[in-house]
Amino acid sequence: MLPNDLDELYKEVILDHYRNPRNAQRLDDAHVKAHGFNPFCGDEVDLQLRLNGDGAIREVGFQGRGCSISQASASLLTEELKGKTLAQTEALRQAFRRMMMGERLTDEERESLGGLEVLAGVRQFPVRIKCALLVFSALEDGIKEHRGRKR
Amino acid sequence: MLPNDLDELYKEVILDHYRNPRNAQRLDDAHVKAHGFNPFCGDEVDLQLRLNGDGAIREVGFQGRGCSISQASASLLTEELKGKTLAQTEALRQAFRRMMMGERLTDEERESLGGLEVLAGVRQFPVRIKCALLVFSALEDGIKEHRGRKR
Amino acid sequence: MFDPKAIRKDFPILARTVHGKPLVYLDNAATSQKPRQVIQTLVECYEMYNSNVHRGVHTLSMEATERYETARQKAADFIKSPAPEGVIFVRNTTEAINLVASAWATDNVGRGDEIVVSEMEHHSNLVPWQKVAAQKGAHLKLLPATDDGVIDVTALDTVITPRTKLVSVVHVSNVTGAVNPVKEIGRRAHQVGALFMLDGAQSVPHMPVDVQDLDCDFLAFSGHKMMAPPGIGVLYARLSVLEKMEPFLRGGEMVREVWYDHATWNDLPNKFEAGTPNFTDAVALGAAIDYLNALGMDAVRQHEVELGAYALKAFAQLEEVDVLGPKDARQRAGLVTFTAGDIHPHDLGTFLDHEGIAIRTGHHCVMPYHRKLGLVATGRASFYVYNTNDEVDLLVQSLKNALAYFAHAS
Amino acid sequence: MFDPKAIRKDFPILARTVHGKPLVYLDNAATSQKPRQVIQTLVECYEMYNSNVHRGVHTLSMEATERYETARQKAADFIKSPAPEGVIFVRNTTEAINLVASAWATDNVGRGDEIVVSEMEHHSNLVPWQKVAAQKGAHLKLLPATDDGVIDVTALDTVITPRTKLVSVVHVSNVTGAVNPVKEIGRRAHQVGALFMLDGAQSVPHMPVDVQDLDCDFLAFSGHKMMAPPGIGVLYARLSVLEKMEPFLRGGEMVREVWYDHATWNDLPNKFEAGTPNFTDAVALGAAIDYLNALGMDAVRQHEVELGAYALKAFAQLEEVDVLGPKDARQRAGLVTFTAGDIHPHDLGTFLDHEGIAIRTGHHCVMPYHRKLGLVATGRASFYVYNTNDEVDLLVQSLKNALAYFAHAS
Ligand SMILES: Cc1ncc(COP(=O)(O)O)c(C=O)c1O
Ligand SMILES: Cc1ncc(COP(=O)(O)O)c(C=O)c1O
Repeated sequence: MLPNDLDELYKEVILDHYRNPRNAQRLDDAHVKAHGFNPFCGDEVDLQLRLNGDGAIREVGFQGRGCSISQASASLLTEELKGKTLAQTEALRQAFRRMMMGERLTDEERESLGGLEVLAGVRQFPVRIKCALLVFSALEDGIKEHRGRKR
Repeated sequence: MLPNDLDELYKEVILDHYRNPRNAQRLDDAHVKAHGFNPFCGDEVDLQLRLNGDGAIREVGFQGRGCSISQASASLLTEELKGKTLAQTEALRQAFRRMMMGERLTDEERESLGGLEVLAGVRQFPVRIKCALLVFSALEDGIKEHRGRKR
Repeated sequence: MFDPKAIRKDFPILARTVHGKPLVYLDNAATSQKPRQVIQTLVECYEMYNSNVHRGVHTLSMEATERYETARQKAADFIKSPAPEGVIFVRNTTEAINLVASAWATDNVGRGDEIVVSEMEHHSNLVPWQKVAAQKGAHLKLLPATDDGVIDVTALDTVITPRTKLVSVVHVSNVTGAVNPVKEIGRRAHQVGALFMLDGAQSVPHMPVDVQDLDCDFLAFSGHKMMAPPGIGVLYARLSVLEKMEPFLRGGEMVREVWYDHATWNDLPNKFEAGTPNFTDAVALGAAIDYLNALGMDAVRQHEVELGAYALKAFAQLEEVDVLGPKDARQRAGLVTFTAGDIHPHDLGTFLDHEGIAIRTGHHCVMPYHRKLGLVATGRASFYVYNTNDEVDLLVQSLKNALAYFAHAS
Repeated sequence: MFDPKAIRKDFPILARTVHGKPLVYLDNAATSQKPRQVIQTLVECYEMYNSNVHRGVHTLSMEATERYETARQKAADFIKSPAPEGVIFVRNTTEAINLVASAWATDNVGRGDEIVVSEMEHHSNLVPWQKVAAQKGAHLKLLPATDDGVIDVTALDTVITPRTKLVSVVHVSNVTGAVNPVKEIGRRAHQVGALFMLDGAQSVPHMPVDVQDLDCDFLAFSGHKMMAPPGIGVLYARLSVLEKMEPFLRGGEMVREVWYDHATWNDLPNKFEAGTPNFTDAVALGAAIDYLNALGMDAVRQHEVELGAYALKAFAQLEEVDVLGPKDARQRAGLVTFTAGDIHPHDLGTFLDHEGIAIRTGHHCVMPYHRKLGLVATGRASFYVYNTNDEVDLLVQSLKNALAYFAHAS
C-alpha cells in the first residue's frame, strides 16, 4: 500500500536514530561548537566536539529537535566523528554532500561515510536534502569559527 | 485616406482656436484664478476671471500650452463665460462633462454649451477626454478657492 | 447550488497527479489555485491589449488602462470600499503592511506611542512594526490570545490606551483559523483615537468582508490567496487617511511635477503606485473577483464552514491528533492546524505528499506564537471552494496510515 | 539568421488591428510585447505546478521553488552576475532603485555627502534620491548632458568628488536614446570610493550587459520591457554590498528567527524578498531570457542599431522633424524621440493611432530634462526585435500625412 521509496527514506535504522539519538549529551567545555537552524521548519541541531592533543575528535555531544531526517542525520554523524581529525571531518562532509547531490562517490568516499550511507535514499526527496545537510552546515560553521579563534 | 472620425475630432474651428486662442491676455487683479495641469502630458491652462458687482463674469484671461484639444477647449470656454454668474458657469461645466461622458443632454444644457458643442467629437477618443476637461477642472478648483477666500 | 465537483472542472491543476495519486490540494492558506477564467484573462491581456497603462494615447494603452481601472473598481466593490481610489495595488499583503509602516507611521508615530498587534500575527504584521517601534522609540504591544486561539477581547481596555496610535490585527488567523472579534477591537481602537488596520490575507478570499461595516482604516490582502496570480495584492485605506500620507515608493507615475531638486505628488491612487504597475495580474485579480462573486461569498463561506466542521469532527476521532483553535466551526475559517502524535510535521508532510496530499508544514510564518504554545512546527490543511468531504476523508485516512507507519517503524 | 518577420509570428498581439489597420507597435521602451513562449510558460505554471515557493515540503511547492530559483539563475547568467544570490526579484526598476535608496542609503549617506545622478534621469532614478538628500542633509548633484544628449564625461572629475557616496545613472536614456559612457563614469565613482549604480531599464532588454565588465555595484531592470510580464524586475547587487545592507520590506520569508520584540534576517537573496514572491512572473522572465538568448543579444543589438540608423536617415528627410540624441546610430539604442513641427505630440499620437501606429507621447517620465530642453512633450518611436524597416516606412509616411493634415487644417 505504501510507496516503496518512502521506506527507502524512512529506513528502520534512521527512525531508530531519530527516536534514540546517540551521544545525546551536552559537552560544556567543547573546542568546537556547532549550531544549525533551518528557519523554514524550525529544526535545530547543536553539536559539541572535544579534541585531544593531536587534534583528533575525542568526544561528541548532540542535542536537537526537528524532523526524523535532520535528527537522524546528526545522530548518525556523531557516531562517525570520533577519532577523526577536523580535516577528515571536512572530507566526510564533502563526501556526504556529494552523495546528496547524486554525484558518483569513490570507494574511499563511500567508505568514509560509514553509517551515514543509510541516508542515500533522501536524495529522492529533494526538499528533505536540506534536513539531512543541516548538521553538516552547522559543523562547517563551527569548525570555521574554531579555526578563526585559534588564529 | 484619413479616417473620418479624425476630422470629427479635429474640426476646423477647433484647430482655429488652438492656433488663435481667444482672450489670450493675463488679468493681473482677477477674482478667480484657475490653474490646470495634466502631469501625464505636461499640458497647462491658466484662466483668470474678473467679476462685476453682481457676481457676473466681466472679463476673462487665458494662457496655456498643450495639445489642440486642451487649448481649444479652454479658448472656446472663454467665449462662453462672459456675462455668466459662477453658478451658471458651474452648470455649464456639468453639462460639458455630461456631454463628454456620452450622456443625453437636455435642450437647455445643449443651449448652455454654445460653441463648446463642437467638442462633442472628442468623446469618441476616450484618452483625449481628459484634455478637453482640463480647463473645466481647473475652473472648478479656482471657483472653490475663490468661494473659500470670500468666507 | 454550490457544487465543488463542478467547480473543480474550472481548475486545470486539480486534474494532475502527484506520485501517481490524484492531487489533493489542501494548502490554500499558503496560496490558492487558479480557475481557467483567470488564466484565460491573462492570456487575453498578453494576446490582445498588453501595453503600459496610464502613459499612452494609443489604443492599446487606452484599453489596458481601462481594464486596469475596472479591476480596481471590482476590488473596491468586493470589499465595499466607498471609492476606487481607496484601493492601492501592491504586490501582496506584506507590501501593503510595509507601505503603512513606512508611509503612514513615519509621520504619525512618536516616542512613547504604542502600536498594538496580537500574539498570533503573521511575521508580515509583526516585523514591520518592530522596526517602527525601534526607529521611533514607540512600544509594540500584544493583544493576548485565549486558549481557543482567538484574540482575547477582555484585554482590549488594558492593552489599547490613549497612547495607542495604531491597532493592527489579523482578521482570520492562518494558524488557529479563528475569525477574530475585529469589530470590537476596531471600536476600542477608535475610542482611543487610534487607527485600525486588518490583515485580511485569510479573510478576504474566504468570506464577505465589508470595510465600511468593519470600520477599518486599512485592510491588506493578497490576490494569490484568492484565485489571482501572485504579484498582485491590495492595500485598502480610508481616503481621508490616504490623502494625508506621504508617498511610499518614488518614481514614475506617482508624481505630478518633477524638478531636479523636488517633486509634487499625483492624485490618489497613483501617488502610491510608483513605476509600471502589474496591470495584467491586477486584471486577473478582477477576473478572480468575478469568479468569486459568481459563486457568492456567502456560499463560499458556508462551504468552508461545512468542510471545516466535517474535518474537525473527523480529526476528533484520531486520538493522537490535536487541533489548534476554536472548537466551533462557525468561529473559524476552513483551515485546520494540528499535531499528529510525535510525528514531526515535515515527516508527515512527506508521507502525505506520497499520497498526493499537499498540506503545509512548519511555523506558517508565525514563529512567536508557535514558540508560545511550545511548538516548533505544525501541520495545516486549508480548504477552498474546490475541496470536498471526500478529500477530507482521504486526509484522515492518510493521517491514520502515517500514525501507524511511524509507530510501526519505531 | 535574424529574421524579424519570422520572430513576429511568436507574438500573438502583432496579428491584431487597430482602427482597422495592422498594429504597428513602436512603444517598446514603455513596455514590450510577449512571445507565446512566455505566455505558455505562465499557463503551464498555473496549470501544472502553481504553489507557494520555499514554504512547503509537498511536490507542487518543490517544483515551483525549483523553477523560481532556476529563473533567478537565468537572470544572473543573463547579466553575468557571479552568483544567483546577487539577483533580488522586485516588481520593476522603480522598486529596485527605491530598495537601494532605502536599504542602502539609510546607513551609508550622511550630512554633506553627495549622490550624483545625471540630468537625463527617469523620475525613478531621481525622485528617490531627492528624498534621501532631504532626509540626510545630503546633496543631489547632476552630471550634465552634452548637446547630443549623452552624459558629459568631461564633467566627471568636478561633479564626482570624495564626498560622493553613490553615482547612479541611466545606462541607456529613454529620451535621447544615448548609450552612456558608463564604464568611465563607474571608474570615476570607484576612484573616489563611491558605489556605482546603473538604471538598466533600457539597456538590459536590448544589448549584452555584463555587470562584471561594467563593474557596477547595482543594476536595476524591469521584466516587462524585455518580453516578460509586468510585476517582475531585478535588482542586481554586488554580494559584498548586499551582505552589509539592512532589509527593505519586512515580513514572511525574509526572516530567520522571529520573537515578539525582534527578528533576525534570512540569507541572501531571501532577506530582500518579503512576502510571497511573484514566482510565476519570475519563471516567465526566465522564459523571456531563454527567448532572448536564443536570438542572441548581440544580434538583438545589431538589429536595433540597423533599425535605428534606418529611422534616423528617414527622419532626416522630414524638414519639420527634429530628433533628439546622438547622430550616430551606434551610440544609441533603437529609439527615436522627436518633435514634428508644431504638432503637439498628443495630437500626433492620436493621428498615428488612427493609422494603427502606437508611439509614446509625453515627457516619458523625464520632466526636468524636457524642461531643460525647453520642451513639454515629445513623440517617441522605440523598436524591438519584431519591428521592421517596413514599419519605419509606415511611420514616416504617416508623419508626413500628419504634417500635411495639421498644416492644411490650420
Ligand atoms: C530609463 C528608465 N528608467 C526607469 C524606468 C522605470 O521602469 P519601471 O516603470 O518598470 O519601474 C523606465 C521605464 O519606464 C526607464 O525607461
Ligand atoms: C494572516 C496572513 N498575513 C499575511 C500573510 C502574508 O501574505 P503575502 O505572503 O501574500 O504577503 C499571510 C500569508 O502568507 C497570512 O496568512
